[in-house]
Amino acid sequence: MKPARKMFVFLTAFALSVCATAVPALSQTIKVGVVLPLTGSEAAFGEIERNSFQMALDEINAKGGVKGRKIELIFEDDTGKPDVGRSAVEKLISQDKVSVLTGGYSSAVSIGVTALAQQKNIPFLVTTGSADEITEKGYSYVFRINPPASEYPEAVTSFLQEVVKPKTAVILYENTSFGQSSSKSFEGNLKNLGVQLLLKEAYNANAVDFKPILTRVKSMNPDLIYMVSYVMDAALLMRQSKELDINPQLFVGGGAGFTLPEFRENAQAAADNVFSATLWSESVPYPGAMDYYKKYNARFKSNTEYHGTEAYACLYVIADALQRARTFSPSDIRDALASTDTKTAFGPVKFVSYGKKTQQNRLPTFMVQWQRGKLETVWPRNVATKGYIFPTTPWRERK
Amino acid sequence: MDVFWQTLVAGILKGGLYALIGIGMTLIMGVMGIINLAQGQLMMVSMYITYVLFSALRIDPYLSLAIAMPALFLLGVLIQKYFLNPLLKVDTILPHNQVLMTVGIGMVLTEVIRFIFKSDYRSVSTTYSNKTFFLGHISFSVALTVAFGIAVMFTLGMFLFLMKTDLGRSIRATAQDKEAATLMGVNTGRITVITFGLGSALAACAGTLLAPVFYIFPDIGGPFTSKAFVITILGGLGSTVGAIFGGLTLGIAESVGSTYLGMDYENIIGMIIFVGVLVFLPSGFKRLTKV
Amino acid sequence: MKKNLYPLIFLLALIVLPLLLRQEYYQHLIILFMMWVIIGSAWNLLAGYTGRVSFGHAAFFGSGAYAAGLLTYHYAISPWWGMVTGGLLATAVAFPFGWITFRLRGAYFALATLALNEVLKDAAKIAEPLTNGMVGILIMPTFSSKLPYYYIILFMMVLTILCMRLTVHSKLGYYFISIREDQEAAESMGINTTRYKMISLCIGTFWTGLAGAFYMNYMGFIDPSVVFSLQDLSIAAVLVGIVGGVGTIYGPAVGAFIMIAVQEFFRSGFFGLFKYFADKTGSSAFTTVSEFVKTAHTLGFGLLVIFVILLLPNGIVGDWPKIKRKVFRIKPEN
Amino acid sequence: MSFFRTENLVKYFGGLAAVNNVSFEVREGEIFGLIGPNGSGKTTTFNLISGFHRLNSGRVVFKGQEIHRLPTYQICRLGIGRTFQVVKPLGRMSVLDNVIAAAFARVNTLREARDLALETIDFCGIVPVQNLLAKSLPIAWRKRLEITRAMATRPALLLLDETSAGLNPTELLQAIDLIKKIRDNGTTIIIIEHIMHVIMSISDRIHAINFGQTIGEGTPQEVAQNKAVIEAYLGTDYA
Amino acid sequence: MLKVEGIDVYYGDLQVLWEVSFEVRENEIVVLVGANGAGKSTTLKTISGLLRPRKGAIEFDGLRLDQTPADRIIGCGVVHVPEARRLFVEMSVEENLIMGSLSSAAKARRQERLNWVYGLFPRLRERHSQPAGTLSGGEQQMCAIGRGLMALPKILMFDEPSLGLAPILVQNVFDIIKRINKEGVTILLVEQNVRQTLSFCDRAYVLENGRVVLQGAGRELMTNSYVKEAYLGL
Repeated sequence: MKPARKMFVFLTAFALSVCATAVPALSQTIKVGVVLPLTGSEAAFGEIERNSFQMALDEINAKGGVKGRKIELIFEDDTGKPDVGRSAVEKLISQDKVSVLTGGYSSAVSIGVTALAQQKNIPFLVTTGSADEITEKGYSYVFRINPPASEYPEAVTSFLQEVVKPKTAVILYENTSFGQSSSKSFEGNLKNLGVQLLLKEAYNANAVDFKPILTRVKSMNPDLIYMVSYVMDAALLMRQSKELDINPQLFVGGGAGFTLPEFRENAQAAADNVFSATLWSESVPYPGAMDYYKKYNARFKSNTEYHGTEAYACLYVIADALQRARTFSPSDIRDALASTDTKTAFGPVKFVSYGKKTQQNRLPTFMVQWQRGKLETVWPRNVATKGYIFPTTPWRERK
Repeated sequence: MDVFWQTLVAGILKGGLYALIGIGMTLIMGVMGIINLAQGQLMMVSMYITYVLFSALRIDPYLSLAIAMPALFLLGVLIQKYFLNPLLKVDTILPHNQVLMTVGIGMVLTEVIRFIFKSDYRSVSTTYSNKTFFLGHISFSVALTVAFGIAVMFTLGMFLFLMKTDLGRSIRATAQDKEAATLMGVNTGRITVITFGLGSALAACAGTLLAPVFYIFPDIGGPFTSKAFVITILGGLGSTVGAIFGGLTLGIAESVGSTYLGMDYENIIGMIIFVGVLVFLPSGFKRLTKV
Repeated sequence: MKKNLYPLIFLLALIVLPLLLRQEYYQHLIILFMMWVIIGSAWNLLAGYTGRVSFGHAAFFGSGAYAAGLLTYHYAISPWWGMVTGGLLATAVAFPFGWITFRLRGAYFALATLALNEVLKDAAKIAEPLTNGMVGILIMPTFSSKLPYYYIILFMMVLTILCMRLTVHSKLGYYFISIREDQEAAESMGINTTRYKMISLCIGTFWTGLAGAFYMNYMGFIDPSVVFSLQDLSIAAVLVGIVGGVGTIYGPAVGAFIMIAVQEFFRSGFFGLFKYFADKTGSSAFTTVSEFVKTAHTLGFGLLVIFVILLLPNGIVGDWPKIKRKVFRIKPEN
Repeated sequence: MSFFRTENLVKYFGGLAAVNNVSFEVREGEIFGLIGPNGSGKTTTFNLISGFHRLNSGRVVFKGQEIHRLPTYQICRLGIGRTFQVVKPLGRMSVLDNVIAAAFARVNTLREARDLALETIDFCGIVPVQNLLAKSLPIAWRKRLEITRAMATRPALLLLDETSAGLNPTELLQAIDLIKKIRDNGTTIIIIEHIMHVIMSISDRIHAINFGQTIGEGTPQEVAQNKAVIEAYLGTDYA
Repeated sequence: MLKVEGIDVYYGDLQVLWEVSFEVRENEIVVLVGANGAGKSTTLKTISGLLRPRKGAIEFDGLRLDQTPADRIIGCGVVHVPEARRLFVEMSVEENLIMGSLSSAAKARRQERLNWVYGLFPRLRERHSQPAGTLSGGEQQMCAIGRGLMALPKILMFDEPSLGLAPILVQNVFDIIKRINKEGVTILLVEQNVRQTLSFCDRAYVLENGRVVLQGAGRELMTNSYVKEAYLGL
């Protein structure tokens, strides 16, 4: 065969196979599109979320699916880039013809996707993207299960108000969308409490050395150090605080990295007594929380954390909505989602509107504390698993 | 005053590691006249080697220097031999084909590592990762201080090697005048290969020393590549002593900047110094220090 | 006429394509492709024709995107007005920068642009009151359909390519190439090399800024790490040029096509080919292969870059005669 | 008013004087030779005149205007063209395009530049190679291309730097013819040349330098008899 | 001893040497003269392996130099002192000299040779730790010659050693070359200083446009009118 003809045959075969895949299969499944960072720098969390989605899917389908029909998940990789995320969702909507969308890890990707979902009238349940704007645009097809970044510090605020009553504080935050919004809202909270803010400082994620800034913090001798950091930076911050012998009344992490097992592994003893705001840990008093944690551990032989729970809960919320939806058309599913009132491993889910936000799930946040290498829920009192240790023992007096 | 001294110490300790990365880059720049934009990625690979040795075989990072450095030397040799040297003969519109090739190599290294290890953060938590000692009120991280010591050792070693051995002299001679070096019986092709190997090995050394104090992920290479070329330019291209100056300067500038201006200014400061030196002191600090 | 035949056919195809291919997924990919043609061509004018390689084109892309975004964000001015502003702001950034750094030789200019990229990224992060920092800027999209965006970017792309062609075939083009080939000879031929390098930089950055402003309009959201991305924009722009062929009019178009295609091809597991086989045969091997392929899109492009630099140093368009010779003639008939 | 003159040119590189106090005057319409052994500072003098190097002291005056502070491209536009000892063809452009690029110094549209270029190409006799890539030319044609390119900028004064090095005897004769033709066409020429019988035969006057300093000036016959010149070329005990 | 037979040499596509042949016998001083661009330096570069002939052969003591890698040639005793000296300007004088003795045979006798060279050029001993770039022209030439001598040359090739030197220094350099020759080193010299070199060489070849056009004993050529004409255009 001449090379040109060989090429032609190959191309034809290829084109045919592409067409074949493009034709929707005549199955009775309900298609749910999931857009997650499966490659690129955020892939680690994309992976946990995908596993959790898969776990929820298997459970739901094992129980017979929804109204006798099975759910099918179609995962698409957004590689952490907004334009690629958009490609992925375009494909899910126009090629795979999904009836409902979920996923969305980074805020940048989620924001792009929400606009698209709204335009195409496909309901989109945001799993993780935490920028406040996501639910502030009045999009009728966009729902969010996790609280926005600005609400993470709520439990911390009540703890400060009732227990600590600090006079001075320092905020260090990573210069990301999440860090910026949540530190800003915490700054507002401090002002309301009448706490003097000595320093509010951003740093670029993955900085090697925090000592210069921590040295300055030390010289200010604040009562409270509040840090919004991801896990490895969090560990470095605590390690270097210990190295520099900085002794505020308490260290508080603003969620994100401070609750993960890797934080403890890397900070080692420096993790002890550190408080953190959190949305979820396996010890929170929600039915199914611990269950999910154990099942995940058993199935994937690795640890999970709140991102995974968000994903796991998301699919249950969608299944619940599908169960109640009149038909499986996107608009009916939207209506069903809007009237959601269910309980999940991530907490109770109900989409409400308040302030500028619409269709936002409202969840209480908690405070946890590392005590002898274990993460204990310490605040609010009614759900605490252990008493809090306060004030923090100075480094040199610890054994 | 403590704040200042602590800042300075942090800067110097960090600068030691930077110098190590810078020397590797500067050697390559001097001999080949190209900027190796995969320097940070080579360092990243060595961090993963250290990580694997530590987590699988419990080999102490300082011992794994003996494995990571030869391994990266070999990797560097292969890169130079099969990917960079062949480009010398090619005539292209842009004279930067070798530089662009290093970009491609950096990309592939990152992705291969990501393929194997995923994007997860890894760390090498040794018993000394968290240890500190105090001189007065100034704290010194044990691991960073040891790293600084080893960095100084390797820097000195490198310096002596370049000054006192025939191979070292041949490398310098090749950097200054390739043709004359050939006339003196230097196999300059082999020298470029060895130099790239050495440059990679030094990057490996920096990576391995950094592993216990920092953490590891596939994209860590990029930022260090840019630091490496800033250092190289600061030090005056191809000057070993200059690279040490450059490394310390960048380390101190970053520290002082992040203490007194703010941590998010850390990168900007490096870059502005870089452009400033590039424009106003085209031969870097070499001109100021005459070395 | 023959020279223009293929581009015209291609243009016609692009005009009618969205009417035939109703799937917005493909329209989106073509929009991205056309945006990259603009970025690549603009980069190519500076690098391929004038010989000044920029490693920091994201600096200009981002400036353009922010110009459009900030006008809307602060003054509620339509981001479409911001398009022109975007181009102009990018040029305004480029002008003093070029003035200072054009005295640098070869690769050092490239590194200075890279530094500019990083400085602007961090500046956009820090200048929170102005740029909203890392939270980014979100605007409501103007159109709900893809078609308006499609034709706008198509129009812009055609303008860009026309601009490049007119430039290259005029005094400017001759001067740019002279500077690239030998700056001293150019000076001795009466060419004010500094001025013409600046002109090249300004044209190149204007289109890049325009593409940035379009991105703002189209995607509706920007933040510093997205539009000032070293890896995804600056380096990608270089690679688009290299793969397609620097110093050729249509090289960047080919490069852009390949980049978008490779990325999407791998990301979607060869457009679902593997999944199709897996479903047909029920073999899990295909699923496994598919998983590997999906994670390897950047790797794939990286390998392609190495391959091209080693074997086709002038890029696909630049080395097209060589490819034709190798692939179509030397291969024995069987 | 003299056509062109240099006054006490001085140029140091490092501590070394590459050109030291060189003064000469060129009359309109003549061929003025500049000779001296290798490394004596001839090319540096050209670089000073054409603005590639800045003078440490001295003046360069062209048609009554001081030009030593002007940038190279302006000096070209004032009417001083030059060629390079190590030829600098714009390699990836065709010969025609090389010349068109130079012609833009005088005209603005592509059509005019093309016409001007074709005319110059014809004048300088490189029509046979005009469509080849400059980098593919043999040395003789490259040298000729350099002259053509310089001529396309319509210079009143042309600086030729070793146009005949590396040419075979036939090519040499052609080169000499071309140089004479250019002069007859009204362009004044300063020429650096190593092949002595070439420079002796075509120059109206010659200026000799060694170690950056003037060692003699006059007609070819005068210079050939000059003891300092003979010593510089053939060694001390020749004269 | 050294035999160059009909070599054609190109720079890329440009041919610069056409069928160049000549011979250097043991203990001779042979000169290649010719105008700039005649191909003298090219010839030397081809002998020392920096360039490769497309045609022809170069033989040295029965060894085919044109098939020996460039970096091995110095080890065979064929040493090239390049035009414009090409010292390693940022290295000290002594390091430059040491660079001449990289081959194992030369390395074994490094210290001894170093002393010998310093004896030959006391100025170099005075300046041994100074960077070579700071030397004056004459000192640089001595350093370059010294570097060549460190390599235990059997044949030493000089490319325009008088270039840019004041007349008194030129005489000096030629005296040194004669002295080296007396010590048993064969000399191949490329010069444009015709009169002086022709007066002390054994034989000379005249190159013009990449071809050998004339050859003969030095004194003989000195009186040849062709040489005079080629050089002074008389």
